Amino acid sequence: MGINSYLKDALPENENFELLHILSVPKETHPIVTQNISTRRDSKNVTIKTQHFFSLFYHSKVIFGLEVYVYITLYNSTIDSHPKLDAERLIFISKADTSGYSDIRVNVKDITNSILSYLLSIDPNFYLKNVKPIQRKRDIYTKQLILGSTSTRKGLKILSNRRRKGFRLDNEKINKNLFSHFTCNQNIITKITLFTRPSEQYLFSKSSESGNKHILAGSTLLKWWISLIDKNILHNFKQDTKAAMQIPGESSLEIKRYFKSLLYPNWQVGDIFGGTDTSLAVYKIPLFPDDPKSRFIRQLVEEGRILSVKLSTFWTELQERQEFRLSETVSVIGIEGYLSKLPIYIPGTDDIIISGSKNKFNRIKSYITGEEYDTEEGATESYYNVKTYLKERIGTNLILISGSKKNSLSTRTEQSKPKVTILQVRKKTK
Amino acid sequence: MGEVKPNEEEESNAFLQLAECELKVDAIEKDVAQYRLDKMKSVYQERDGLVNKIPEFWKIVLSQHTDFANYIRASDFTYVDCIQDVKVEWDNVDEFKIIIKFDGIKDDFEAQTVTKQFKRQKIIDDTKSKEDSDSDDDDDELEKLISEPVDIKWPKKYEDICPESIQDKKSPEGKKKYRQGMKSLFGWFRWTGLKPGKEFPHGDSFAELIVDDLYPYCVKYYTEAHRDLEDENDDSDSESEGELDLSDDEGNENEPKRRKL
Amino acid sequence: MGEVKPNEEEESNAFLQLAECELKVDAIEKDVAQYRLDKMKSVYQERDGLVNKIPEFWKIVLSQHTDFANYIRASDFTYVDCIQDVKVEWDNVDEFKIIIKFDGIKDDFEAQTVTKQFKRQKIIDDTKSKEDSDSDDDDDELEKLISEPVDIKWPKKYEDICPESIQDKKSPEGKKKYRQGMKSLFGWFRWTGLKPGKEFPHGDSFAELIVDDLYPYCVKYYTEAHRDLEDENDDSDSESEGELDLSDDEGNENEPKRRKL
Repeated sequence: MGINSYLKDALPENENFELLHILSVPKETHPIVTQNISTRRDSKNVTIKTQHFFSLFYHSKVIFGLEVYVYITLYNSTIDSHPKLDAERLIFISKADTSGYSDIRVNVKDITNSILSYLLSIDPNFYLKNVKPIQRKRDIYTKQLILGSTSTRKGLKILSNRRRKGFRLDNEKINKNLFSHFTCNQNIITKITLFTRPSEQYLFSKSSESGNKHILAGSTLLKWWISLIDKNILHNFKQDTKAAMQIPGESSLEIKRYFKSLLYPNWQVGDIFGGTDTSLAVYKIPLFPDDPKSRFIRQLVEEGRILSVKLSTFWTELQERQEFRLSETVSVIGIEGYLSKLPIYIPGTDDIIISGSKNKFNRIKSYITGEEYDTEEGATESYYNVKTYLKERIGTNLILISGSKKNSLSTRTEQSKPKVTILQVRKKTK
Repeated sequence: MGEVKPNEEEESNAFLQLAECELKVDAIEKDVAQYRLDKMKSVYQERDGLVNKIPEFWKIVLSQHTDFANYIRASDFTYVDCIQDVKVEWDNVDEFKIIIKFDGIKDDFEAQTVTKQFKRQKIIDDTKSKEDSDSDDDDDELEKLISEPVDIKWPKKYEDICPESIQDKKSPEGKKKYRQGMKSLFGWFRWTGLKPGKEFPHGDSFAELIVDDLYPYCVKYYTEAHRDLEDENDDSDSESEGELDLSDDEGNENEPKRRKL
Repeated sequence: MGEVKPNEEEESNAFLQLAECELKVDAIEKDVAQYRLDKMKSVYQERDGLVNKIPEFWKIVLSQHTDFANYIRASDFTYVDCIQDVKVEWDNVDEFKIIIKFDGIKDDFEAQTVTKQFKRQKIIDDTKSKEDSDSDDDDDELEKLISEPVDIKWPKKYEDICPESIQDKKSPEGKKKYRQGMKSLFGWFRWTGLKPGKEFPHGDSFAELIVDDLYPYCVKYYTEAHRDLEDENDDSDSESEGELDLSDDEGNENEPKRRKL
């Protein structure tokens, strides 16, 4: 089922919305969790990383945005000899935000959850068909190609040659030599993880200045997210799913109090990355883009303490870091389990815009995130720019979604404004 | 606060003399920039001629450049595609013109060549109040890029946001249209640098982008646009993303050398 | 593939001529760099003298610089703090020396002045296999920075990782110690650029950092170091606004200013 079928049930009946859904080029990357020397040496694991970006529009204005990374890890791949590899999928919810300019009451939690359910329904093999390798081979054939590593002068000579002799890309050869291709089982472990941290805005710069947004405090934000994930477990995951939450600087007892109102019975204090208090943090904590945990790990490397900091110290010190100096409640939420329904959906072009390059992905995204939202014009301009760009430069359009949620349901009026994950980067002023 | 000790005196003087040195450095940098321009002049001219033989050269360069698009509206790309030639001519290091040649679009946009003149000027920072102006006034002199508005014929499609055709500039709707027009590529040609907040946003950086980056490195951008695999266009690989380097700590021999730089 | 049409021929030639232009541009850039060095020479000399009058000038500059620390081991900072003076002297744009004057630490580290000589050289890229070398060989000529190893007396505390005192360089433990030493600031003085993987990592970038950034802009970094300290003391400003940047991911982090500015 396409994204439309998931989202329409979360949006009010008889109302039309538009959705942008872009996907970055899947590419090989380093393991999510740093391996220790011996595992690293023997490991033939492959990690593939892809980024999804969604934004929802109503009345020609952007109202909501969500950024998610999907990682597939293939274990002990001896690639050709094992057609079906054992694998794991990890969904990292990076940011969700509202612009504050919705003319209609929508349930942001339901919207977010629907998109999450949609992502879970995607066949992991979708990300594995054509993967950009970490390093591309240089051989006699690729020397005739213009790649990122080709110098300007060499590039000009190649272009000159092509004008004279003609040239056609050998797509088959390129596909075979310059991309990686994998397959894995559909029934694999799936993890979802996020870091909740209160902030005035995550994706829509200056949106808090309009006065339309309701900024959630740390513990409210945490409750918002954990109840969303809680619902999602019941809906998509099998019974034995592990569900865990860690609040740096908080006692187990305090953390457990958040579980009382939840429906899934097996919530526990901790995280899904394993280890005990005395494990080295570096080999247990995942590295995500723009994530406080990862930043702290990198700082420990710089400080030369990386091989001495244990998990318990890590969590204590994390909470004391300057980025959290307002002593706001932050949390790490994670779940891990098998889906109750096999993910078999392969998104089509009516469902997703696969951007050919990271630059193009960033271009489209920056029409949303590069705008300023202190006035409504920002929300209109970003809509107008994205729509025009898609039409003129990519020859496609936003996805039209007609809401189908009955009015009676929406009287539950929980106008949630999520203040989500990831925290801001302090920029050095030069 | 007590008397000044000899070496404190000396230190204090050293700081003042260092400030003088900085001024000398700035003057040399200007001189070097001028020297560079004089040297480059003939190569740029030769290159302008060659570039003209390559169809769609500028269209490709301007679509390729990641930052260029940040300054204009997405709908402006229709007219960016009309740009047949871009030239920068320097009178000296602080005065230059950008010359843009547009092809036309039937029934919408007239073919034209527009020359916009720029000047870098020392301007006294007038955000400071009078009372705190002291003998250090010269420190507050900022160099600022300014320009003169230049006529350009707007496309028919932009009639509703073209300042000449907005009847009522006072109504909220009129104001909004006016601002939209100012944010377009065409708004930039009216940019002066003297009415911040009311003009094309960041008109100075946009000019500098053309003068310091797009024009000097146009051939590089053209070549990059021809990469055979689209996914090779990825200039965002960043340090905050890479694998941890634990080789120092673990003393591991087959660790790849990759310190995050 | 068919015959070459006249304008294809012309285009093809234009590309070759553009490639020639790039060579000319490179040559001019070298010439400009040399011109700049000649002009700066006396100012740098004057500045070296002034900087010497300011206590702990280089200690502060080197601790301030964010990138400097990326190259060395955290424990090296004990000896970075001993650096009393840093000087760069250019013979020409491709040959220069870095002169570092260390104060001593009693019973650990001897005061000394060390001069390390560098040279930029064209080197044929020998990673390419013989068979695919064709007429385009000139494209593969890379400019590479190389240097000569220079003697420096290591601190006593580093005795276990100092190459001179490691008895058994073949044992796993010996190898590990040797590598750790090579990664320290002292290892850099032995760097040649000719044995990649076995020397101080990124010795070339480290030298370039000193020559192209730290030395030319040392006064700027010194001043910034003092500004930062003030900021730290001034917590009255809420962090909510200005200093926080909502840049969202790796991509945007190092992306240049965009419309949101």
